[in-house]
Formats: sequence, structure tokens, C-alpha cells
Amino acid sequence: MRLKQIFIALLFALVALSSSAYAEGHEATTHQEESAEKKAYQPKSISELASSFWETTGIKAIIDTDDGEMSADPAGESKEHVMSAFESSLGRIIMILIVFTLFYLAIAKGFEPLLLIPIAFGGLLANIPLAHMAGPEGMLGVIYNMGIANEFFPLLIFMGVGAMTDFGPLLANPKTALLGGAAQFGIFGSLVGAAALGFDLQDASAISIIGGADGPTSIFIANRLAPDMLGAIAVAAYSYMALVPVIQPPIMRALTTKEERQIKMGVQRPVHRLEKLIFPIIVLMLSIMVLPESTPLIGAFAFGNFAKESGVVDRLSDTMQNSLINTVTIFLGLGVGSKLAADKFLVLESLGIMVIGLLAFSAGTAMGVLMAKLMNKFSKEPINPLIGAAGVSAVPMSARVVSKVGSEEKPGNILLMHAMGPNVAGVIGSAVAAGVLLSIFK
Amino acid sequence: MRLKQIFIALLFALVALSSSAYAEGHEATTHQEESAEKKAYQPKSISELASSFWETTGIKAIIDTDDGEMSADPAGESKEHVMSAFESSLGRIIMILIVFTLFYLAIAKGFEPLLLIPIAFGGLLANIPLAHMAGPEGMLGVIYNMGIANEFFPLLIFMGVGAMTDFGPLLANPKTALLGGAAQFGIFGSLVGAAALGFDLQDASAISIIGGADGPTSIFIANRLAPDMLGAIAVAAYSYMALVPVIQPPIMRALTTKEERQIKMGVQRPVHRLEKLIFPIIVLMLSIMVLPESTPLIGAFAFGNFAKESGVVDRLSDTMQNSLINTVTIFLGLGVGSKLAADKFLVLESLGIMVIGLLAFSAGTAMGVLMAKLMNKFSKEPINPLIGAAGVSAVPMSARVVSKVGSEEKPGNILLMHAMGPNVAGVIGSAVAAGVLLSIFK
Amino acid sequence: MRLKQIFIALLFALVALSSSAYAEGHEATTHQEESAEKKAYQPKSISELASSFWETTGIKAIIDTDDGEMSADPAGESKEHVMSAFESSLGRIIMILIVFTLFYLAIAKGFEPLLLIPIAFGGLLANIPLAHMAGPEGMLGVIYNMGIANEFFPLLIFMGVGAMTDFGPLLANPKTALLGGAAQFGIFGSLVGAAALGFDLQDASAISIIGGADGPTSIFIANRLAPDMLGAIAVAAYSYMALVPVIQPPIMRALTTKEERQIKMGVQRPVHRLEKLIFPIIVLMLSIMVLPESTPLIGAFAFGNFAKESGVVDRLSDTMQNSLINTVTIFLGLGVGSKLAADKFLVLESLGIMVIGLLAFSAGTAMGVLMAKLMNKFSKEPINPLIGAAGVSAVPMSARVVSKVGSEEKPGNILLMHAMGPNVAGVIGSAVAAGVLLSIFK
Amino acid sequence: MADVNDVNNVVEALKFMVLGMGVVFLFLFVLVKVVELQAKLIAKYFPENAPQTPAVPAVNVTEDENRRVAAIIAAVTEFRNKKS
Amino acid sequence: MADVNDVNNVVEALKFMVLGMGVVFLFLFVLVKVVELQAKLIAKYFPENAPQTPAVPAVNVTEDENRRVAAIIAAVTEFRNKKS
Amino acid sequence: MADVNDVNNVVEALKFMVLGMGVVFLFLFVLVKVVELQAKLIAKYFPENAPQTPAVPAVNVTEDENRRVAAIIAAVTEFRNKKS
Ligand code: NA
Ligand code: NA
Ligand code: NA
Repeated sequence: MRLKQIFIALLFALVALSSSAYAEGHEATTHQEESAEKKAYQPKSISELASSFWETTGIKAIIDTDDGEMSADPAGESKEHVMSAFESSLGRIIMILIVFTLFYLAIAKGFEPLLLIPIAFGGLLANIPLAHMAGPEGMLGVIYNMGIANEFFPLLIFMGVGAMTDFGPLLANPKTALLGGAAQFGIFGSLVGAAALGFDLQDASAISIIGGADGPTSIFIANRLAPDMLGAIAVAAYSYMALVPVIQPPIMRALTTKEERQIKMGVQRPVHRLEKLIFPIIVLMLSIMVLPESTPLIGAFAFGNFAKESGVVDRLSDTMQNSLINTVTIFLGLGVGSKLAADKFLVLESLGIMVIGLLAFSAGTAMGVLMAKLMNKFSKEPINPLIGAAGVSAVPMSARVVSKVGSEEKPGNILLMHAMGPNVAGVIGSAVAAGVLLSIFK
Repeated sequence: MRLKQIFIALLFALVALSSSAYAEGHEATTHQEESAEKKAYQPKSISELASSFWETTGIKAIIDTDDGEMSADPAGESKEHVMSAFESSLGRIIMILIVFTLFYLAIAKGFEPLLLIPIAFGGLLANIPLAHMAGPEGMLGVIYNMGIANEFFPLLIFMGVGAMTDFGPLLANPKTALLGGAAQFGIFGSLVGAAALGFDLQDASAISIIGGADGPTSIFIANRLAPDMLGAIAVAAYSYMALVPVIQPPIMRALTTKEERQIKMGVQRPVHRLEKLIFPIIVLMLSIMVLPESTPLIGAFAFGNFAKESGVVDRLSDTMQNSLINTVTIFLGLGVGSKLAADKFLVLESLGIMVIGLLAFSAGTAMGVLMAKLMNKFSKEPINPLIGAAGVSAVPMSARVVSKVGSEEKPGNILLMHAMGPNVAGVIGSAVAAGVLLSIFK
Repeated sequence: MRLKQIFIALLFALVALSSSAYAEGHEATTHQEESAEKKAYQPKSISELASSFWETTGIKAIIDTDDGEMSADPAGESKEHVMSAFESSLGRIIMILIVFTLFYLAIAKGFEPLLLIPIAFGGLLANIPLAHMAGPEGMLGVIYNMGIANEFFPLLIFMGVGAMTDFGPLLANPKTALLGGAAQFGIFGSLVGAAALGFDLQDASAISIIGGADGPTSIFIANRLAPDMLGAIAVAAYSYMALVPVIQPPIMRALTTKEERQIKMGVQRPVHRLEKLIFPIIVLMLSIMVLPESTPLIGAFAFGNFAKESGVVDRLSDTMQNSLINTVTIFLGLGVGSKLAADKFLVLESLGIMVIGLLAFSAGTAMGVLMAKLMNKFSKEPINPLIGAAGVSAVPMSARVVSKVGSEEKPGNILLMHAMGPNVAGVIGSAVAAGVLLSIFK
Repeated sequence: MADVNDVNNVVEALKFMVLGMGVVFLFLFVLVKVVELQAKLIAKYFPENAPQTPAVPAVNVTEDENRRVAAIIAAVTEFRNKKS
Repeated sequence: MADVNDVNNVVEALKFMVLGMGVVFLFLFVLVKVVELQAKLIAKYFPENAPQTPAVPAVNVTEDENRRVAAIIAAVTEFRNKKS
Repeated sequence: MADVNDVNNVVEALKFMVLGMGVVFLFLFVLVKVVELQAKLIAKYFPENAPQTPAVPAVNVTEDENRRVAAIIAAVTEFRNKKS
């Protein structure tokens, strides 16, 4: 103890000594600079102080709608405006209620909590008055500019998802990939719907990608085609992905007969390690030849998958699947949530986006099931039409839903692995569809 | 092996072929560009070479104090100046000795090594002559601009701390939160002290936050109110947090009687899962209403805590508590350490900051204990005044110190859980106090 | 379920209500802004659409060499040019073949997969036509600007390597550090060779650092002295490090007699914990005094090692050794790989770099072995000349090669620990050599 | 470092103290009351048979960890077999 | 939100649908064929005695994990010794 | 790529070699001497009963890992119980 005290005393002595020597020459100038930076502080009485404190409270900011508060945007002042009375008071309260609904769905109902919780919390923070957390200096704005404005985070998520995906079931029965194609009707059907609702073609395309049932793809496309609607699109995409267990089963049942739903599918052939290793490269080469526009998505996905299947870089593939994707998920959620600020989200477009998103999921599911019925007619091996519903992607939720519905109809009928084929094909399918949309508006 | 060699030979052949075809058209222009970038190299004799090498050695830089060496600053040239003789020689040596003292405290004494080691090493690197590691291109400068200048890292730390904090003890006995309020007297008392010492009000406020005994809060506030003193403030905050086991016990003993120190406290009631889940939201909503200025801090903290208590995103909360907070701790430490450069740290202000910081810790501890004595008088259930000392925050160190002192007085008297209540309330209390200070200078 | 539906209906109602109120005042202006940003879409017939889609395919981009496609560069337009016919077609195909060769070496042969796979995949992505992934907005470009252009990633890697390095064997037998010095002849010998081949002195220096057999050092130096050749230099460095088991043994055998290769070395003395703790500080202080230029490298390395040896920050040192270094390895690889774009890599310089790199590795190995022979002559304790080959660094590959060759010559003769001394000294040696080169061109 | 109006600053700082300690206590006081209210409401509407805070989050073992555990069991077994 | 030429946009969107679904199916169809071809080639040139996809990647245990396993074994043993 | 003054460059490169190898050796030589001195000082002032470098860093098991180990033990036990 004594040693330490001596040490510290010594330090202070040294500091004192040296500082005084130094201070003479240097201090005057430093001070001038500093004072230029700071605002002069005017003495106030206690009551003035209390009333100026009152001016900075959130209660005041919400009550006084006419205080000229500015909105916040990661892009800075050029995108900001004086908030309307509605935006700065009731709008915030509505958004906070929406956020609480999302919390409820995530925690009590278990709907995609990994994404809804960060997104909703980001939304909560973005609606805090005066704090400007979504502005370029705020935490959410910093995150947004770090990885969403440049599409970096969605790609890292895709890389991680690639490292977690097993293409074995698809390789065992490649034909089922076509089901992942049919389900992309969800995208293009809702594109027509959005155009009919009056969205212009570019906005309609951005919205319709919700039908791809794939979060990173939606964010990627929204960012390119309609950045102003990014928040609503991302929230719609993840909300409906979360609602897959609610949306899909009625449609699946309506379009199939009981016999069809009870069809048993054979055991899958074993897949050679080399097939899995080469597959991501094949997908990437094809997409290079046909759709270079979508290669950021497919490239990141293929990299993750290739790293995993190579079997020689487990350190890296583990990191992609765990600490990296987790970190990015936190940031992506918070960043996307920043677009749930009342002034960004509470516009008529958002309502349209929610409606079209629901339409898109339903249409994709339906077309997947119908395609599977068709394939079942012409295929030698029996195909249970339910697995068509998994073509929308929403990996692995929709495959699980298929499996659940299937085993309800016929206990012991495990469709999970058979549904994983169309499921992962759906991811590729929506990336391809995304590339087509991008190429149109290039 | 042979296969490989053929491969490589082939590659080279291809390269050679192609390059020559290509080279013709392109090379001339490339070369002109390049030569424009490079400085012309003038041939030198060996002895000239050796002597020009000597010019770049650190020994020369320290010996020759008159060489016009520039200081380094993450903000770039506008903040840099020609180093004085003292700064570029003796100052560096003093700082390196200080750094070694910090190493000693961290390793041999176990004082907050997780922060002192990165900070001290950052300080060591920042004092290397000529390397400009704290400049905008250097490693420390890059880190500083990445996450300290925009307060991103302190917020991430707060998020992680939130994910590690259990509010159970506070919820079991909410009244103890008031102790975490009383201890904030450390902040405001030392604010008066700093003003008396001659600091202007804004600087005094930035310094006094050391009394909050909370690293990220100190950095956050220093960055906003007095960025030039960030290094000294952060170092003081963490040093005194490390010294809690030395500073607090004498004060605790001086202000209490032996009987008071031996008071036993009852068993805490069990806390419902929902209470813990809702608590971070309550804190955040309150702070939104009262103190939007401090919501970046409280918001990040509440997010981490909410993610943990939700129980449905363990992947994310694990990441916040481990790889993310560890990575950020490394960067934050190195970045803060960059402010230990002699030209930044060895100024008279630093001495004042160290003195006021000690005062602040002592005042906070004292007021916490006194408040606990008062509460014990008026409370039905007995309250051991020692737990008031934990109100300064410095989680979980000060709670441990309380528990240690308590069990020394009366073996078997475990105060740890009872001290955790004021301890975590102290974190909230200092964030609130920080918000008040920010709102004054807005 | 019903509850949820009511919730959602309510939300929509609120949104609808609020939006319409809001929409009136605000919409007109928003729309004007938007339309200014978007290009007007001209209606097209299906066949026009198909043909304009054809224009965006990769097949078309490769076939049509005369389409004025621009190259991509992280630094943006100032560094981009219209791609030549060769670059945009055959060049890409050659590069993709090279990438596949690297995949083959990494996966089938196990050569440094942790680096070759990310680098090669980055190269694959960089050669995708039209996607501009290496441009400032693309994933690879974002990564490049985030951590390679400012040398941040190589330093983080060095920090992690420091945290993984055990200097025990070097401390047990310090003299062997000189072997790590002799092997740096690889650098300076090949510098003469490169100058003879016609490279100017600065480029020659950048290339010769390949002989340091250390990836991060190579990237660090290339970035400073010859950023245009970064890709080729990094690829050469890592490729030859991967080829160490192929390149070194013949040289080792050619320069030693069978008796020498069979020399047994004694048991190493135990090393005190304090020696290990102080060692990184000693290295750093020496480098501060002699070579401040190389302290970013040595500083990061020493920090990692010091954190590990301190024993009190295992959380941080674990993070450096695992999630942090893994994440950075992924990014570094992808970023470096972006320089494998045909327009950057397929230049005559690359061929020269590959040749000189091979020369450098061989020269370093040879000089290390010869120095060990010399030391064996004058040393009291016997020194097996094979361990000199480990002086090139390439940790821990070359030490393993030494051990393997040694035990082939005399089963049971385990040289691994004895080779680790020169091996880690080689890392320090190349960092010192790097500092000398930097100081020359300062 | 020395302003001309020292005394003033100290007075101002004292005012800050009044405001600051006031707000901090007010904030924590309201928080205490809300938390107490919350505890009552939860105790009333959510019966105590709901799972209370478990001492150790035993559920924390995620999927990945299960896989890792499987691998570790294998490794441990192998390790012991080798030893014996 | 309402353009003057609504009908046009719907027609355009229908054209996009034809193009989009066409490209998606074409892409996946080619992919299916290439994958089937690949499977045949691999089955032919790489005999089936090659290791097939194992159910659990037991090889996943890296060096670090070995160290960790060692530590865990130690901890487990200690833990049991303390208990008994 | 070809400068006019080739020969010069090679000569310059040779000078660099002399300087570079000299500095590298000097640096490592001083390092060796300092390290040897350090070893002597430590052996003298810090008696050898101090803990020497342990073969495996058994202390490395942090708090989190303890928790994880607890979870793993539970999982292992459960796994074995299920099996038997
Ligand atoms: Na999809
Ligand atoms: Na506090
Ligand atoms: Na080396």
C-alpha cells in the first residue's frame, strides 16, 4: 500500500513540475481556441434554470407540438425537416405502441425474436424526442451509415446464413428447386398489385420483394430502389416471416386435398461431400453469367456456404455463424429500426406496404403449392404438395410449418428434409428475382 | 506435386502471354501516374544512409528536442502543433513511467485490469516518437475516430453492461435506489469544487462526472463537454474505480458506528420474471419523459438488459456480454489511451482532474453512507448504512467492497445482494445526472 | 390469435387515420424530391425488355469486350479506367482459373486455407463483370476502405498473432534469435534481385518484404510503398507461406550434412513467468528507440502478447485470439482478394513479384541454415542447423517443417520447440526490416 | 484556468447542484413508486405459479452449444479411452 | 402516389412478371440440370468409398477447443471430486 | 519498369542490404543481451519458488466458462442418463 502511495505522490509531483514548465508557453493560445468552441454560459437563477431544464424534457417536447423540433436522418440535414404537430406528439405515441406490439409478438408468441427485438428497440429509440439518435451523430445513425446505407450488414447476414445452410436436401432431390422458383410468384404478383394500387414501378418493385420472404434481400433491394421506404419494407418482411405459422397453413389446406397432404415421400439419397462443396460455386458461376446484379447477395451467400463446406476453415465459418452474424444482427436490427421514427413510418405508403406484403406471402405460398401439385402429377416419385409452400424461403420457418402440417395430417410423416430443398431454393430464387428487378431499373 | 508444378507453370505462361499483350497500351500512362506520387529517391552513400537512418530513430527524436516534430491528433492537422521540447522528450518519459505504474496496478494489484491494460498500452503507443499512432492514419487514431469521437463505443459498452446486469436485488427492495441518488452528490459536490478551483463551468461539469464512478458515462460526457480533457477524465474515472477498495473503506468506517456496521438485513423477496422484463422499459420511458438528453446512455443500457431479460434472444445477449463487449473494450481502451500522449495529458488541468476525481469519489461515498444512515432511522426494516457506499456505482466493485467490510465487522453477514440494489441504481443515477449536465449546456 | 388480429387491425386503423391527416401538407414536396432522384422509366415491349435484360447479363459482358465497362477500385473514380478487351473477357477467365487453383491448394492440399480461401473468394467476386464489388460502394470496396487502406486489419491480425504467440522457447535460448535475423537476408537479397530486374527502388522494397514470410507485415509495407501491387504481393506472400513445406526441405537438405541434421539439442530451461511478461515490453521499447517507424506492427504484436502474458485479461486475450482475429481474417482476405481483379493483377509486374517472392523465400531459408551452421561451430551447446530455416517466420509452419525433416533424419529427435525460437524471432526480424525500409523512403 | 468571475461560477455550480440532485432524486423517487406499483400489479394479475427467477439460467444452452457439447463428449470419451 | 398512367404501370408490371418468372425458372432449371450432371460425374469419378456427408461434423473440434476441452475435463473432475 | 540507371539501383539496393541486415542484427543482438540480463536479474531477485510457466493454462477458466461448464456437465449427465 505504502509503495503505491509513494508512486502516486511521485506522479503528481512530476506532473506538477512538468506542467508548470510547459504551461507558460502554451496555455494562452489553447484557451482562446477553447473559448471559441464553447457557447458562453449565461448565469441563471434557480427558477430560470428549472424552467430551462423543463424546456429540455421529453414531456414538454411531446406536449408542445409547435416547437420547431427537427426530424433526424442518418444522411444529415439535407434529409431532415421541421416535424409536424402530428409527427412530434401523437405519431410518436402510436409508434411506441406499435413497438410494444412487436415486443409482445416476439417475446410472448416467439415470432422471429432475433430480429423483431432489435428492430423494435431501434424504433423505440428513434422515437425519443430531442435525442436525435437516428441522426448522423446518434447511435442509430452511426450504425445506419456504417452498414445499412452501403448494404454491408445485409451481405454479412447473408454470408452467415450461407455458412449455416445445408444444401444436402436440395442436392438429394434437385427438382424441388423449381418449387422455390414458383413461389417467387409472390414477388411478381404483388408487383402487379402494387402497380395497381398506384405505386410507381420502382417503388412497386421494392415493395414486392417482401414476397421473397427474405430479410437481407428485402433490405438490399429497398436500399437501392426505394430507400425512403426501407423501414416499412424491412418491418413488413420480418413481420410476415414471423407470421408464417399463421399465414401459410390455411392457404396450404385450401389448395390441397386430404389425400395429397398425406402423401409420403421416399428416403433421400446420401449426398457426396464434393457435391456440396461445388454447389455454391455452381450457383455463383450461373449468377455471374446470367445476373451479375444479384451477385453481391449470391456471392456473400456462396462464400459463407463454401467456407463451411470446405471443411478446412471451421474457425472462420464458426465465426460467421456465431459472433459475426450475432453482432451484425444487433446492428442491422437497430439500424433498420431507426426507420420506424414516426416521421418516416407513419405515411400512407406504409399501410399499402403492409397490405401488399401480406398479399405477396399468400400468393407465393399458393403458387408454390400449386406447382408442387403439378409436379406430383408428372413425377415418378410422389411429391407431397405441402412442400411447395416452403418455396417462399423464410428459412427454416416455412419448412417447419410444412412439416408440422404434414405430421398433423398423418402422424409419423416427416416432411422436414423434403421441405428444406424448396426452402433453400427459395433463397436463391428470390436473389435471382432481386437481380432481375435491379437490372430493369439500372 | 507434379500436377501442381504444371499448374503453376501454366499460370505463369498465361500471365506472361496476357500481360505483354496488355502492357503495350497501358503501361506508359500508369508509370507517369506512379512517379508523380512517389518522392524521387536520391542515391546516397552508406554513411549518408546510416546518418539518415539515425535521423529516424527514436533515440534521436527524444534527444533532439528541437526537431520540429508535430504532435498527433485523431482530428488531423487542425488540432496538431509543433511539440515543445518538454513534450517531445522528458514528457514522453514521464508518461511511459505513468503507463508502467498503471501496468503494475493492473497486474500485480488486480485493479480493473480489463480497462487499465488497454488504456495504458494505448498510452504507451501514443507516446512513441515519430510513429504518429494517434494521428488520423495511425491505429489509435483510426480507432478513436471509429468509435470514440462519435460516442459509439461507450454506448456499446453500456449495452453489454446492461446485458450483464441483474436488477433483481433492486426490484426486491426498490427503496435502496435512493442511495444510488444520494451518491450522485459526488458529481455535484465536486462540480462546486472544480468551479472553485477555477475551471469554467462546462469543464467543471465534464470533470465532475468522474464522481459518477462509471467509465462509459464519463467518456460520453467528456466527449460532449470537454473533448480536450477526455484522456485525463477517463483515466481518472477508471483509476479511481480501480482504487475503490482503497478509497471507500476508511470513509465508510469513519461515518458509521460499529453497531450500524453490524446490522443484519432480511432475506430478499423473490422477483417475478415480468418485473425484470418490464423494468428496463420503465427506466427508458421515464428518462424519455424527463431527460431525453441522457437516453443514448440509458437507451443502450436498457436495450442490453431487455434483450437479456426477454429470454428469447440469448444468442444476441451472449454476444453483447462476450465477444462484442470484449472487442469494444480493447478498442475503447486503446482509443482512450491515445489521449495519454504527453502533449495532451501533461497539462496542469490533469492534476486538477485527478484531485477533483478523488474528492468526487469520497464525497459520493460519504453521502451514500449518510443517506443510508438516515433511511435506517426512518425505515421499518433495518438498513445497514454500509450499503450506501455502493451507490456510487463502480459495478460490481463497490458492492463487493461493502460486502467485504460488512463481513469483517460481523462474520457471516453477507451484504452483497443488498448492496447490488444501490449499486445498479447508481448507474441509472449517474446517467440521469449526466443528462442534467448536458441539458444545461445545450 | 384473435387478440393479435384486433391489435393489427387497430394499428392499421391508427396508421390510416394519422397518415391521411399528415399526408395533406407533406406529400406534394416529398414526391417532387423523389422523382428528381429516380431515372424516368420508359415503357418497353416484352422483347425490348428481354433484350435490355440481355444487356445486363454476365455472358454479354464477357463476350462483348467493347462495351466500355469500367474497372472498379475502392478509391473511386479517380483510380478507375475503361477496361481493355483483354481485361474484361479472357483476363477474367484466367483469374477465375487462378482462383480455382488457390481453392484446390487450400482444400485438397491444406495450404494456409484460413487465408487462401477468403483471398481467393475475394478474387472471384472481384472478377464478376458489372457488379463492381471492388468499387467504393461494393462489399469488397467497403471492406478495403474500412481496414486495408488504413492498415487497420493487418495490425489487428498482428495483435491476435501476438496473443497467440508463446515466446518461451525464444527466452529459453535467446541466442537463436540471431537465426531469425539471418533469414531476413531473404528480404534484402531479393531487394537486390528486384532492383536488377528493373523495378524502381521503392517498388523493389515493397516486393522484397515477401521474403519476411509474414502476411500482415507484407500488407502493411505494400500499402505504404506500392499500393498498386498490394494484391500481387499479398497473394505471393501467402502462397509461398503455404508452400513452405514444398520450398524449404530441398534447400535445407542441400546445405547440411547428414550428421548435422541428426544433431540432438538439449532440454530447454524453464522460463519464469515474469520473463514472458516483460519480454513484449522490452521488444517494444527497443523498437521505439531504434525504429519508431515499425512500431505500429511491433506495438500491436506486443499488445496482444502482453495482454496474454499478463494473465489478468483473459477475456480480452481470448477475444483477440478467436472472434476478433477470425472476423478480421475474413475481411482481410476478402479485401486483399479484391486486388485479384484481372485489371489489377494481370500485369507483367505480378510475374516478377511471383519470381522474386520465390527467390526471397529460398534465400532466407538458405541464409538461416548457413547462420545456424556457423553458430553450431562456435557454440558450446550443439545447434542443429535445420532450425535456421525456421528463421524466415511463417509461424508456425516453418518450425513444423524443421521438426518434420529433423525427425525423418533421426526418429525421436523433436526439434519443434527449438525451432520456435528462431521462428518467432523471425517475426520480430521482419518487422525491424520493414521499419528500415520505411525509414529509407520516408 | 482562472476566470475573472470565480465566485460567480461557484454560485452557479451550487445552483446546478440543487437542480441536479433534485432531478436525480425526483427521477429515482418516481422510479421507486412505479416499480412498487408494478410489483403489486404483477403479483395480482400474474399468479405466483409463474416461473420465478431461476438461480442459474440453465436454459441458456443453445443449439450450437448442444452440438459443441456433443463434440466435447466425444473428445472427452476419446481422451479417456486413450488414457486407459 | 397516383400516377396519371395507372393502366400502363399495371401492364408494365405484368411484363416484368413474365420476364422475372421466366428468368427465375430458367436459372433454376439450368441449375437443376447442372447439379444432376455434377452428381453423375462425381458418382462416376469419385468412388463411393469417399467419406459421405457425416450426420454431425465431429471433426469440428479445433485446436483451441482441444485446449478448452482439457480445461473442462479438469474442471469437471475437480467439480466431482469436490462433490464426493 | 526499366529505369535508365539500372546499375545504380542495384548498387543502392546493396547499400540498403548492408544497412538493413546491420540494423536487424544489431537490434536482435541487443535484444538477446537484454533478455539474458533480464533472465539473470529475475533469477536473482525473484526466487524460483515462484510459479513457473505451467504446461497448460489451467487458470484460464473464466467465470463464463464456469457457467458453461456447469451447463455442459448437466448436458453430459442428461445425455448419459438418456443413453443408459
Ligand atoms: Na424467397
Ligand atoms: Na454512479
Ligand atoms: Na520473417
